[in-house]
Amino acid sequence: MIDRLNPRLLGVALVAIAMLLAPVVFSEQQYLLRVVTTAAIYAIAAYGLNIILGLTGQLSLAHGAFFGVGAYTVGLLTTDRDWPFWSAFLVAIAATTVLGYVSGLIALRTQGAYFAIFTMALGFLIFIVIVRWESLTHAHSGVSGVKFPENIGPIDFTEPAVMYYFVLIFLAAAAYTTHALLNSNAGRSLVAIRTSEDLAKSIGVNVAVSKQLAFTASATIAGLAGGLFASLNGFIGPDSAGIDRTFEMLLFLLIGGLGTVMGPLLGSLLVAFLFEMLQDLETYRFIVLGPIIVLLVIFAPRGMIGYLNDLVPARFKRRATTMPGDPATVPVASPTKSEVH
Amino acid sequence: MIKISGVSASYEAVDVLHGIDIVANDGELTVILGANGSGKSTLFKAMSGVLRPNSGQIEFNGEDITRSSPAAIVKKGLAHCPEGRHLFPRMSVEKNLMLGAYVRRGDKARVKTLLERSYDLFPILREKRKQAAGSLSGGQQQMAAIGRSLMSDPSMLILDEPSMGLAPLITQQVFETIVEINNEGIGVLLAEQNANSALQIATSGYVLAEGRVVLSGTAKELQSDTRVQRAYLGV
Amino acid sequence: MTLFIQQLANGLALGGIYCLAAIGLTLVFGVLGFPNLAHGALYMLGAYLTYFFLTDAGMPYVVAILAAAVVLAFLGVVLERLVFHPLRNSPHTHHMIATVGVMFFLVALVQEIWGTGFLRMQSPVGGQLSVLGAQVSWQRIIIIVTAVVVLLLLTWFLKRSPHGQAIEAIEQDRTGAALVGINPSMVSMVTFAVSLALVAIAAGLVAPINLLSPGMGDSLGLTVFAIIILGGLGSLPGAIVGGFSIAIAEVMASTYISVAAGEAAIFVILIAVLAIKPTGIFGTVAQR
Amino acid sequence: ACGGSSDSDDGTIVIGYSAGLSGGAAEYGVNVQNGLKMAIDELNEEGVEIDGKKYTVKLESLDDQYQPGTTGTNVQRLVEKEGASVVFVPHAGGIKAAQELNSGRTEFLVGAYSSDPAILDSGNELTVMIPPSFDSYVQPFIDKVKTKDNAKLGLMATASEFGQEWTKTTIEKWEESGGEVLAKNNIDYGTVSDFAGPVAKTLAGKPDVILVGGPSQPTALLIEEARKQGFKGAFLIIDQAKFEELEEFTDPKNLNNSVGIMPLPLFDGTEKFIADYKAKYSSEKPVNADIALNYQALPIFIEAMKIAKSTDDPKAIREAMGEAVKSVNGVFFVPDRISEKGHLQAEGLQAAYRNADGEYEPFEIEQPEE
Amino acid sequence: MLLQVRGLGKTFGGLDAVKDVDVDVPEGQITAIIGPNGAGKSTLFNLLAGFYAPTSGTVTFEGKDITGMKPHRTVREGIARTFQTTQLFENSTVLDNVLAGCVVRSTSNALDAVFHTPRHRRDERASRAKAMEELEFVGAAHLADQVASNLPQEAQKRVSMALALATEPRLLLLDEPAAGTNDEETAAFGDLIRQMVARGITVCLVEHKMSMVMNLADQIVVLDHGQRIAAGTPEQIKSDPLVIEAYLGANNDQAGAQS
Ligand SMILES: Nc1ncnc2c1ncn2[C@@H]1O[C@H](COP(=O)(O)OP(=O)(O)OP(=O)(O)O)[C@@H](O)[C@H]1O
Ligand SMILES: Nc1ncnc2c1ncn2[C@@H]1O[C@H](COP(=O)(O)OP(=O)(O)OP(=O)(O)O)[C@@H](O)[C@H]1O
Ligand SMILES: [Mg+2]
Ligand SMILES: [Mg+2]
Repeated sequence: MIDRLNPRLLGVALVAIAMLLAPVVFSEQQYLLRVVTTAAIYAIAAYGLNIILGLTGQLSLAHGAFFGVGAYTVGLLTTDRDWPFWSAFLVAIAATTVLGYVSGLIALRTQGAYFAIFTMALGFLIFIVIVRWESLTHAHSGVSGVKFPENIGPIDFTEPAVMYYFVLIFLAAAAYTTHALLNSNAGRSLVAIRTSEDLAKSIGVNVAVSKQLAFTASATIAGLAGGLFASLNGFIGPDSAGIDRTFEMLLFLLIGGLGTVMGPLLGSLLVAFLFEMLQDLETYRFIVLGPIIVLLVIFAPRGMIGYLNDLVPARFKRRATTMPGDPATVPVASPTKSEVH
Repeated sequence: MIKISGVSASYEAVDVLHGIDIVANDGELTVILGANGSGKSTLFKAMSGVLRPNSGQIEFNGEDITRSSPAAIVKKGLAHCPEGRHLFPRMSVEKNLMLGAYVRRGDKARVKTLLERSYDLFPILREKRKQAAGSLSGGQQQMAAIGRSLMSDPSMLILDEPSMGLAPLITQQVFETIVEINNEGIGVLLAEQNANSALQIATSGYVLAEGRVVLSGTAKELQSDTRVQRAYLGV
Repeated sequence: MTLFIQQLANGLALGGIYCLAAIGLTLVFGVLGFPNLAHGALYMLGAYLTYFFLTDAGMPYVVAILAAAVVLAFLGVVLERLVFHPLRNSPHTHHMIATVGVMFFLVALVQEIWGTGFLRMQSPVGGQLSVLGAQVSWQRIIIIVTAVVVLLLLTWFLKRSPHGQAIEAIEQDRTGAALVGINPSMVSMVTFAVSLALVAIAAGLVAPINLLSPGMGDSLGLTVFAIIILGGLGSLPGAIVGGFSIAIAEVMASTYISVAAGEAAIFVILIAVLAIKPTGIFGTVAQR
Repeated sequence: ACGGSSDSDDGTIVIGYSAGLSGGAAEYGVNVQNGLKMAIDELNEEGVEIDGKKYTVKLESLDDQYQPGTTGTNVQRLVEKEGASVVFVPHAGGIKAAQELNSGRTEFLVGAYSSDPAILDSGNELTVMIPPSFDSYVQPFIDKVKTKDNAKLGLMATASEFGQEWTKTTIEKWEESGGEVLAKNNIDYGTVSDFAGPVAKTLAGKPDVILVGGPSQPTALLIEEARKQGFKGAFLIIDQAKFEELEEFTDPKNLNNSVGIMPLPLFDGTEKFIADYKAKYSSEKPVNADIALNYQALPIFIEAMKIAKSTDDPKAIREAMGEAVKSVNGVFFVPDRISEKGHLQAEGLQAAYRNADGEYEPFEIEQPEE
Repeated sequence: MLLQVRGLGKTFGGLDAVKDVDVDVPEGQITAIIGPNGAGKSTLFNLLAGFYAPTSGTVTFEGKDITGMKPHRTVREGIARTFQTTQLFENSTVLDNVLAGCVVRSTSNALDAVFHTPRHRRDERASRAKAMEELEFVGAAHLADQVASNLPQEAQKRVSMALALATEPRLLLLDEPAAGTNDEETAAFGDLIRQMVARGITVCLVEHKMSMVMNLADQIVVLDHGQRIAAGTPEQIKSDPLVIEAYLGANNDQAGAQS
């Protein structure tokens, strides 16, 4: 019986149970719950990045800026405009969607490293707007007093555990959507683009439109995560839109496993955990963290998921292959093939 | 002379070659036959240092090159025109050819002669010398790859399916050239699906199957071997 | 008018700084296939090393810069061996993250050694020159001149030696490069060494008009990426044109429009150029 | 929620601290940290006794790299895990993030080290503002350097929030007094590669006075550049930059004809502190007001705990501050009262004008009424 | 006529890669396109499939003008292709490769997948069945779980055909399907192509192996320097002096060697 259990499913179930129980486990240490909630929000954003980078193979470095736009939209609307959270949240999602769509129109004309740096510039431009358009954004002063979601009936969102579960819903949705996408035609089209644009065209994939959709969707998800972040923290500053955000998310994604269903989540949790642990090292922590990152990239290049996958007994791998497009074992944008040592 | 003894090689977990023994002499034309996936290209990669064998030994002109880098091996005079061409797609044809002479770059006059030889061999390349190699037609790329491997002025040349994608006229020409090169004293090791033409010009040959040498002999012997006739000569 | 000339001179000096920093980056792009995000941190390290050799070891200015260049060149070889060589067959995203790891490490390391504070390196060449009413310090003139000389030397080196083509070849097809006799590892190492030596020289020259701090590389980072992309990746003339035009645009926009416009100028130009020519000014074919 | 009491039971008072301790702008964070540490070491040496029980004071520091989001997480960790009921934060963004937390989410006292009065305007009841408000400097500074009615003011303070707020207030008051203000030219001192361009631009407007200031060291460089380019007028230096540090980074002559906060050594009775500090940290660097103000603020909190007979009730501690502030010694600008909103105040604050001969001319700064 | 090409032209910076070419591809037949290297055969295919936009001329498919139509739409119209250098999704399994080819014919979208609608499930089942069917058809079903890049060339070629077939084409453009295969394998590919025609798929073929072309083609079009220099049945072409001179060579023993 036991040996018929698929370790993959078992793993997913364990993670799900652990996530559900977090507020109980951390009931005495609320700050850990906050760490996990924050990690979960970043994980949601990482799922967004996963769509454009993990699936479609386009390295977008504007992701942190989209996250910031979502955060600022919720922040400014609920404070300066005194909107309720819920409508501000919807507007944040809509706003990042539009922004993502419009920037995608230009950005996706470029390719490879050009696309990466282009989006980096775009992100920086958004950052400059936030820092310099003081009358709108309060620049460096940031936005204080961002609202929690208003109560729905007896559900009180100021309760950390409630907020956590609220975030968890989106996280689960993001993970599930990734899973569904990977097993769908839409996902296959994206993965096809990642591997070879020409070949993708030849099987009828509308490369331009698919990329545009993927980019827009990734921006939407980043905006959503940003909105949650603003509400959770109550205060946001320009740093929430900075390039550092993007690199953090990228780190989560790579460490978790690019293009996988569980990668963004596991990566975010692991790195959050690592950051927490290393806090005690104070200023030495980057001396440790830097090499850890390098080692992870060298020795677990396919992320934790790739690493765990290698542990899965071969008989389950067969099933894995019938999980189409599951690119747990697929690196992004295949490098020049080479056997040179 | 190249001498391969007991070479085994694999890709990650997949074992492809199992103890291959082959000798190719200077000035001779040795042909390697074998069905698809029998390991011809893998064997060539091991010779040129692109793939490191698990065991066995490769000797070139009496020197052990089993663990040498591809760069060192080319320098010693063993050139490899690989399957899949491996041109530099965004460089011009001429730059590709000139890079072929990377290990001979000191001798400008010789390089010039070599370049002219490649152009004479494939006049279309002279016409297209400014064009990016990646935008050539398939056959033109194959010509560029052969030309590039000749540019290193080798004493032994490994050609992996040189006729692939070439028009019949050009194929004939290429075979004639191979013979010509061979006559100049350069040893040639040739993998070719066009077994008929290959055996016609070859001195000796080996037949690979599933990573093992299953037959070997002079070209004449192989041509008259019934098994070879059935499998490769369509008789 | 004097203001314009003054700002033009300032723009040129800034352009020199940008160029010196950008060319090293462009070089390594060829072998990494991706911009080296630790470049800013290496620049910072170069400045600190120059400071160390100048102030603590008491070397003359030029010797100190060269010593820093040698140390960084060596570090380049070490980095290539330890970090990038093992990653040679990995996708470029991995390189990028690895460079972020290196960046974290270097910044933290410098902080542990030299502390968090600002350091000032005295300019060994004082004084200034009056050009048509504009004041330009000698240090800035040295920067411009060195930038031009280094660029010319490098262009000459890459044209004359096979090294430039070898870098290109490796970037386009590693196996093909090996088969024509290029040693990819050797070329990578040499490229890293040259690139890092260049960045050390840039830092050593700029340090006297700037301050040393562990974060001094950050500001340069984004701008320099914008420059090499603007010019076209891997293109040396591109880095030069990009460096000077962006510097002048930055200075002029902040002079005649606003400081925010100056900050944004770089990125607005970049976006505008790429929207029209997605491969940069001198870029020919799209990168993978 | 309240500060974990488990730690204080075995006699430890944890003081939390979250600031940028690594990366580019860490020096300031480290300075403040040293000031706090020094105070704590002295307290422990003397012995701390609260409600008949002995305590050791301990500083728990976390690095937030000046990112308010991280400050939030850090503060919560300090409060809930380490059991701190007082957390020092020396940057406005982080202070605001902390204030979000202690207005309902979790309870602790913010030791806010920022001279931006805005941090008190939010009405947060558990904030104590440590340094003098910069508001009090602006008018006296203007009075010092504005020599003619329609004098022109150039604006080159740093682009951080703090610099922007300073700029705003200065513009307001400058215009009120009939002066002219040139285009805003705030640049980010941390990221600008070369000050020559921005300086040339500002000088083109022919200013009589230039508002400058950010971290001292780049400020010194900027002042030097302006002098090189021929600026003869006065500098109005915001309180983030310190004369004693500026002197180290540029030829002090360049600083003549400037107004700014007074160098710490010029205040009466600071020699011992400065000497002690330099000895303790074997530091060659100038000892500035940031260090001193935090050094002397921390004991007030401990004193308040003694009075409140509690180490973990932030409200009670805050209430006792009014009493505590009276019985604590300090270095300079030793507070003797705390305002309604939570501002530590004192008489006798001075600023300084550095005259054409390079001498400092001190003058009085009034504390604001609330 | 399934496909009608009229006056088609494509220039690359001054070079006429294809010039004023007329081709008619009758339904249910095999049309071969031959010509020297660089004659413009692959370029012609790229024009038909929409990878290049023609500089002049028209392409009509099933009576519909498809000139300049983008590839994703020509595939939808029913034109599939393979590439001269075999292209596959290298790191994916063979089955996943072919499944990707089913995308264009399925009607369910991303939302269906997210909500796991019946349409999605139906589609998934159908795609899977279709993919396995095509793999069986090309004789690569036993390789379904293998990673594509690890396969020998010949197997990769088969998979690439299955991938193209999965898009349910009416017209299949094959660019050198037999390059790099030995005579036996070439013959097998010939059989496979015949079976495709038997299924009602029209095939258009570029190939340098004359044994295959002469055996297989119903009609042959010859290109040289971008222009059509001859067209006709294999018998006509074999003896066309223009073709012999430009392409086959006088010593044309290859052409009939293995018939
Ligand atoms: N990169 C690779 N990874 C894994 N397996 C490989 C790789 N390359 C080749 N193989 C396998 O190794 C075996 C031998 O391949 P090789 O290319 O050497 O054969 P070959 O005789 O040259 O065939 P062909 O006629 O197709 O060129 C084949 O089964 C192939 O699937
Ligand atoms: N993108 C391009 N830019 C410039 N020239 C090109 C481009 N693509 C093809 N060409 C040129 O157009 C001509 C036709 O090329 P094409 O690939 O169509 O030839 P082909 O008939 O398929 O030849 P082969 O049998 O060798 O594959 C060649 O001379 C080639 O160099
Ligand atoms: Mg082969
Ligand atoms: Mg072709």
